[in-house]
Amino acid sequence: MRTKRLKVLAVSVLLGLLASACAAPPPAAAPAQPAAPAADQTFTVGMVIVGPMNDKGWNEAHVEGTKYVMEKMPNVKFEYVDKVNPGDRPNVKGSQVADELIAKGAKVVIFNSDDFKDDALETAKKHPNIVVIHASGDYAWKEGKNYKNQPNLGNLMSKMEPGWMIAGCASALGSENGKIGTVGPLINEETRRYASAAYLGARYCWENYKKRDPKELQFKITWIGFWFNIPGVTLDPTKVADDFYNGGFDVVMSAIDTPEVAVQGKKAAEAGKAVKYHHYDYKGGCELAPDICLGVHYYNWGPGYLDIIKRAMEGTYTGTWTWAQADWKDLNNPDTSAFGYIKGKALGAENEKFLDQFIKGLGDGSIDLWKGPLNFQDGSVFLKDGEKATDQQIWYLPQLLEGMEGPSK
Amino acid sequence: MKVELRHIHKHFGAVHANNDVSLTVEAGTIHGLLGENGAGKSTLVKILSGFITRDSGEVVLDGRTAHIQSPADALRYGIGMLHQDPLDFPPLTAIENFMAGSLAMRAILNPRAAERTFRALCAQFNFDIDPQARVSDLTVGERQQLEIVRLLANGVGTLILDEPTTGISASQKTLLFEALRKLAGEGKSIIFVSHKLEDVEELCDCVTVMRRGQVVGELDLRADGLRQTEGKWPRDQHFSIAARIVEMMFGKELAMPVKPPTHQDEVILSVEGLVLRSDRLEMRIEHLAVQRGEVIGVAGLEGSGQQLFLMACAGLERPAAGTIRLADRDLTHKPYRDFLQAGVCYVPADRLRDGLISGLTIQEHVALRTSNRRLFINRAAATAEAERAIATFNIRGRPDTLVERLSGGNQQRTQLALMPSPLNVLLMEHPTRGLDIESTLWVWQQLIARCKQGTAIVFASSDLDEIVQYSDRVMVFSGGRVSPPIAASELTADSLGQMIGGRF
Amino acid sequence: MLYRVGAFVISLVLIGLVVVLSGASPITVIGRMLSGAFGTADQIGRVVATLSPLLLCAAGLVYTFNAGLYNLGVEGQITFGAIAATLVLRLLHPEGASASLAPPPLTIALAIVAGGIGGVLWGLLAGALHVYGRISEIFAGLGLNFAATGIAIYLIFGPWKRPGVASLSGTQPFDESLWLGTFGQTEATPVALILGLIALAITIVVMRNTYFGLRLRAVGKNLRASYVLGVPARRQLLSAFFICGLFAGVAGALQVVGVFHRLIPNISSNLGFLGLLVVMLVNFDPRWILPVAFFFSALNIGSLQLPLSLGLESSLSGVIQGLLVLFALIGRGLAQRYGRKLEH
Amino acid sequence: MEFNQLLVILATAIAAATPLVFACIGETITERAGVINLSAEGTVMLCAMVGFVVAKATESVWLGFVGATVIGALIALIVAYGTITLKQSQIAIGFVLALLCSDLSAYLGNPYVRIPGPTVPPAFPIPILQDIPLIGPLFFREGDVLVYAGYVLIAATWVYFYRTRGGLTLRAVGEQPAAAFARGHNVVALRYAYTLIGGALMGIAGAAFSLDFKAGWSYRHTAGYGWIALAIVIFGGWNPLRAALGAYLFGILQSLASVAQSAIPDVPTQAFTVAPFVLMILVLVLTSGDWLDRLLSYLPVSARRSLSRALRTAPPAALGRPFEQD
Repeated sequence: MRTKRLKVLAVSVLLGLLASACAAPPPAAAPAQPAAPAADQTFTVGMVIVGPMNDKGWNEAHVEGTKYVMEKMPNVKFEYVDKVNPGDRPNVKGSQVADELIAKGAKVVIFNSDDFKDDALETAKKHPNIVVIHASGDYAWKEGKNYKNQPNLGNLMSKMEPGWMIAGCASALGSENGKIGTVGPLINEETRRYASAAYLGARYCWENYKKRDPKELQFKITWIGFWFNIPGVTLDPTKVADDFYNGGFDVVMSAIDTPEVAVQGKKAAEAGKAVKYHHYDYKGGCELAPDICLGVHYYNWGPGYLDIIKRAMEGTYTGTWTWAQADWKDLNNPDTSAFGYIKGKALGAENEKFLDQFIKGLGDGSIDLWKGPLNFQDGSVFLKDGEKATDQQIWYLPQLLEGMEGPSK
Repeated sequence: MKVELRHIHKHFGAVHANNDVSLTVEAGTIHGLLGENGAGKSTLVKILSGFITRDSGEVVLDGRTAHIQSPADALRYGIGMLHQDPLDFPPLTAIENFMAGSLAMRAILNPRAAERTFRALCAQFNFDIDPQARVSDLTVGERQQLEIVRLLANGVGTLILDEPTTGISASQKTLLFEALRKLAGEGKSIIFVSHKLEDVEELCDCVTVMRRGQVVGELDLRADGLRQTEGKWPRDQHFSIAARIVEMMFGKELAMPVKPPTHQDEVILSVEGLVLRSDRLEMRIEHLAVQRGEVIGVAGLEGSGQQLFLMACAGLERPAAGTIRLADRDLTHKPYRDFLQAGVCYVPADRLRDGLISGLTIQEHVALRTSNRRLFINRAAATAEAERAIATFNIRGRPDTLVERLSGGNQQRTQLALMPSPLNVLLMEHPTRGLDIESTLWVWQQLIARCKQGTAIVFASSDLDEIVQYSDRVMVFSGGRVSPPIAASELTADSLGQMIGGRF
Repeated sequence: MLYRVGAFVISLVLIGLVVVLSGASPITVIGRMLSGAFGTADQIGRVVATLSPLLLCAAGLVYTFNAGLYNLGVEGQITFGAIAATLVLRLLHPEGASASLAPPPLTIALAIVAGGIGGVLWGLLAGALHVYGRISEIFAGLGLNFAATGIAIYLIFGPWKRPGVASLSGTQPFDESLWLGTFGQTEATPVALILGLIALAITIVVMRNTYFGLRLRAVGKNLRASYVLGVPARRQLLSAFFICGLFAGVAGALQVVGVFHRLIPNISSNLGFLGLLVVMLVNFDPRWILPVAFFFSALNIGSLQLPLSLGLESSLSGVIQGLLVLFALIGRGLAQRYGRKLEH
Repeated sequence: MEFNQLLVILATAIAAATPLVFACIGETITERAGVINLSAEGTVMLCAMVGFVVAKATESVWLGFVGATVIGALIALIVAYGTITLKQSQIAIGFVLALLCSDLSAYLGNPYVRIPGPTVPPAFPIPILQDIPLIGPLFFREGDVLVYAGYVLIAATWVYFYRTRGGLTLRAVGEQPAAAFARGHNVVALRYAYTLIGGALMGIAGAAFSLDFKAGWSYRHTAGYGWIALAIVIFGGWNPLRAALGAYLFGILQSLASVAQSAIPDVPTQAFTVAPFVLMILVLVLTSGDWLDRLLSYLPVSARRSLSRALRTAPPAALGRPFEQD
């Protein structure tokens, strides 16, 4: 009997709570007014972030980009929800988070991962008056394979392939034994073209600057299965990095969102191993272990976001596919370049010269590595002799290239 | 060591398990402690060995008051107890068991030294135990030997043995007795709790008999004289020792049979060449044929195999050999379900463990028993049914009373109420344990009514009066031996006592 | 009573303490979470969308708990149900095909049925290991959870991967014709809610009014005595696993057709574990599941507001749920230990 | 791949299994006393967080370990109080704590995600021992203080279990508490003590992750390892040596998964992640039934004894059951 009374009590408390919640003033439903606010009004942008926002990698680079925007446009405010992935937030979908952000007043919603392509589309359809930006992805690319005619959905992606070539080049220059390992995320078109670009850069510099036989170059990639570690689901990048360092790979490149490669490299170096790493995504990547860092190619999302948000505020944005280019005159210019490159201490003065040469060549077009003859990993022909790859061929790269180790699919 | 227990009292709820019990065991003697189940002897030795704390009274060792609150205390005073089910660690090896809890051991084990001690002690008593054998692979006798050796290595001055001769072989028994005599010879005091008259006669110097929580007599077997505590027993030299003990244990006279004849000619339950085995017992029942309406009483001290036998007849225990037939159906090795369908019902002694389900109400029990192929419980019908049962069986409770809230007697009434009808064979343990006289009479009224309807009843009881009063025939179990059924009218207190003590 | 209320109060105090420790005000947090759960139709819809599978799981767990079993394998049963449902959807609507081989409603129905069957298989596997292999259902269940997730990941990575993409983000979403209909624009699907409520209603009726439920409780409370009283104990235990697997599997199928519209590695979304907490909190009594499950769902949805502007972690909802259940258990223990002494 | 590199990879895999070793040994000790601490998943994770935070705040790695140890023991204290004193289900309490502590770590550890913090000093080889062929490079070259402490722990636990009076008592308490009580042991106090010790070791395991082998703290940093530890304890048959072996094997399996990806792309790498659990069930199936005994009974006594000792991994008989003193 006693327990019964307790339960009655508990439930009435509960119901009371619920009732008071329902009695609360009905919150404003997503106001779907066209976006043309006065300059003094805050303009809210929502950002759906796939991983932790302070990951010293991909996600933090996006957050840096938003800071840039806020600096330039003080009336813009960002709302973030991070760790939006089924491992970290079970039963939460990107589109749900977008709904929340829109309910909070966001006029622009940015999805920061390729994995959100379905969510971005769903959100764009559900909220036709909201500008939805999918960072990476190709749904707004008219010439692409997956064009969806959704005017309020746009794509923004830095054209990082040359960045990867520089990274590959620096790694090859930094490697003594020609064994370069890459800790890769998951296998898709983006990661395939990135890894391949890195390989092309590495091979070029190995052959042309180091004057070594490309056959001596071992370029291996191990995919962990996601952009970052989800315990029990992905391979543990800590382990994968360790295995590279211990397996005789003297340079390990990170292609994932999080800094395990740097952390483990630091440990290995402290234990007396002659190893170096190449970071990715985040500007400050070399600070994790400066002495063994070859360099970092990082995203500079700020200018791209600024442009889109400006246009969204004016109400003139319509979904476009933007493959933002680097500013080859000033690669690290925060206002103009879509990505940047910072050389690491471990590169060495002589190699720096080579790398500068390489960057210059990429910038003026004298070095074009997407040029035949190139074969796919299975030996089939990708580009015939002298043939240049189109944007589509690069974007939708179906396989890794010949000479690379690691699964393509 | 001289052990004196003075004016020990112990209550368990309403039960006065030890009522002003005093007992003196001289150093260098083997002292038998006898009594029926529930007489309070287990409680007494558990108090001495620290398992149970007494309500009042005093333990005096070699003239000094001892403060025993836990087994650890008792061990420190040099009191060791050998439990009926050896309290050891089956997955460990013999030598590990020997070392476990040993006071002599240092923080770092020295198995070699321990093994030397162990072997020396074993040799002393002609025990043959492989130190590396797992205890789970040893026989009950060997486990006992192991315990004795272990306790001795701990330097006990007083050794308590609870029913040590059940489940061990004759040769092991000889070894045990020799060892005990030897220990007594060394000045240790030994308390020997047993049922078996012949063992007591053979071994003990002195016997104390308990009944209903009190000491009812003491007997110095060496002097062959009878010291009386109650003074109502005549000094008659014709009484054998065993007869005197039986008398003290069970009372002088048995009640008269009161059961009307109800048996019919048809044999309902028959058993041929039944062999039953448990960890401790192996027994064989050559032939038994129970007729419809007949009541078979199963006498014997608890743990002599009665439960095993009843459960085998109920289909809850697989016989090692032999057949069980119900009317003309062979039910040997058939699943329990078939026994139920054939109209067999088993009413266990431990009501809340085996018979009723704590947490369910009377009404739910009734529903559980009457459930058939229907899906839904008809609440009203179930309540009505439960109310009828409550009225019929005079249960003090409501349909929604949880069974664990009922008193023992009312739990028993509930068990009876749950018996299906019609019923061919009813197998019961202690039908009236814990019931007052009125209830006992009432219960048997119900049971006899069942007999008249053709139900055969086989029941085990530790109450000899009940056995004689209500049985047509009586079987006696003693340490794995089973007597053939004897007509209740032919039994005398003495013959029954002797049989229970293992003489037949 | 005293102890239970006391324990409840302590858990509330501790929750407050945890919130304060992270530098926030409990009142703000409560307000934010409430408005996050019931602020908009979308949010209420989401609460309902979480509630539906949670009801199914909790209802299923009532059977196993009442049979005296800790079915920690419920997560795996959800996952395997989801896998089975995905299999049927893929068979009936092959990738690249323009239309299903069966009408969409039938396809969805078949997928849900398949989910139930999948859950039953996984549940019975745990049950068989327990009943016949004498393996603790706890460890069998936990192991099978990981095994089911492993299978799901293998399929997502291998045979069922999106064209050209080997990612844990899941399989290719199904055609929209195969999505369960929703209440308006929200994510709550009537079918899921109805199934959840039906499962719960059935469970309440079964536990209260049927012989099956009575026998189940008997087995759970005293296996031996119920066997002696003629209850087929093994069959009863296996039935409990069967039903729990069935409900959990259906929940898994609903996650596929109603929520994610594809198979993802964490398709069970910890709903099984949440269900375990719910049923433990209500002390295995199905009548209280609805309010508690509703409260838990609201917490989970409302907690999404915490990172927004408060900068707190959403896992506060889990902390609240965990503390409530922990102290409910401790309160129960205190009442059993000291409450009786007071009575005497 | 060269043999030496393989050795180094294996050695690092072995070293990286150190936190699991601590967790498995801790859980083994607790379970040997008859208590299942099902909270392992949450304990390890919360302690990883606390260890990191304390180390960061005090700039002392070792204080971090102390903090983690204390928290691990505190969680174990809740388990002990709830299950030993209040006699609630070990499963219920442990399970709730597993979920609760995981969430608590995520909630309270949020400000500390991915910031650099102090770490255990780097690896160093052990003189002399490192030159033993095979054993040296595998065990004594790639380890740091914790790795070697792990070896000491394994050895010490084994010695304690099988060579000391305390260890014998511990095993006794888990097998037959009533008998241990009869022999004068305070079963309740012992169970409390061993539950706390086990919890403390799991706390160290957590800190070993966040201050060494997965340095730093991130959301659900050690997710999965607690459950894996529970599985390995069963796989190891409640024997510290075998449990440690299981932990090392798991580490090697994980490395295999990454090394094997390009070599054998047909085997899904997830197979390696799930392996410990499937193995655990298999071990249980093999050792729980009667059939092993029946099979062994055909063998001669001497062979039977050693074989049964090698194969039989029955759990402590009183595992999971409260001790009722009458």
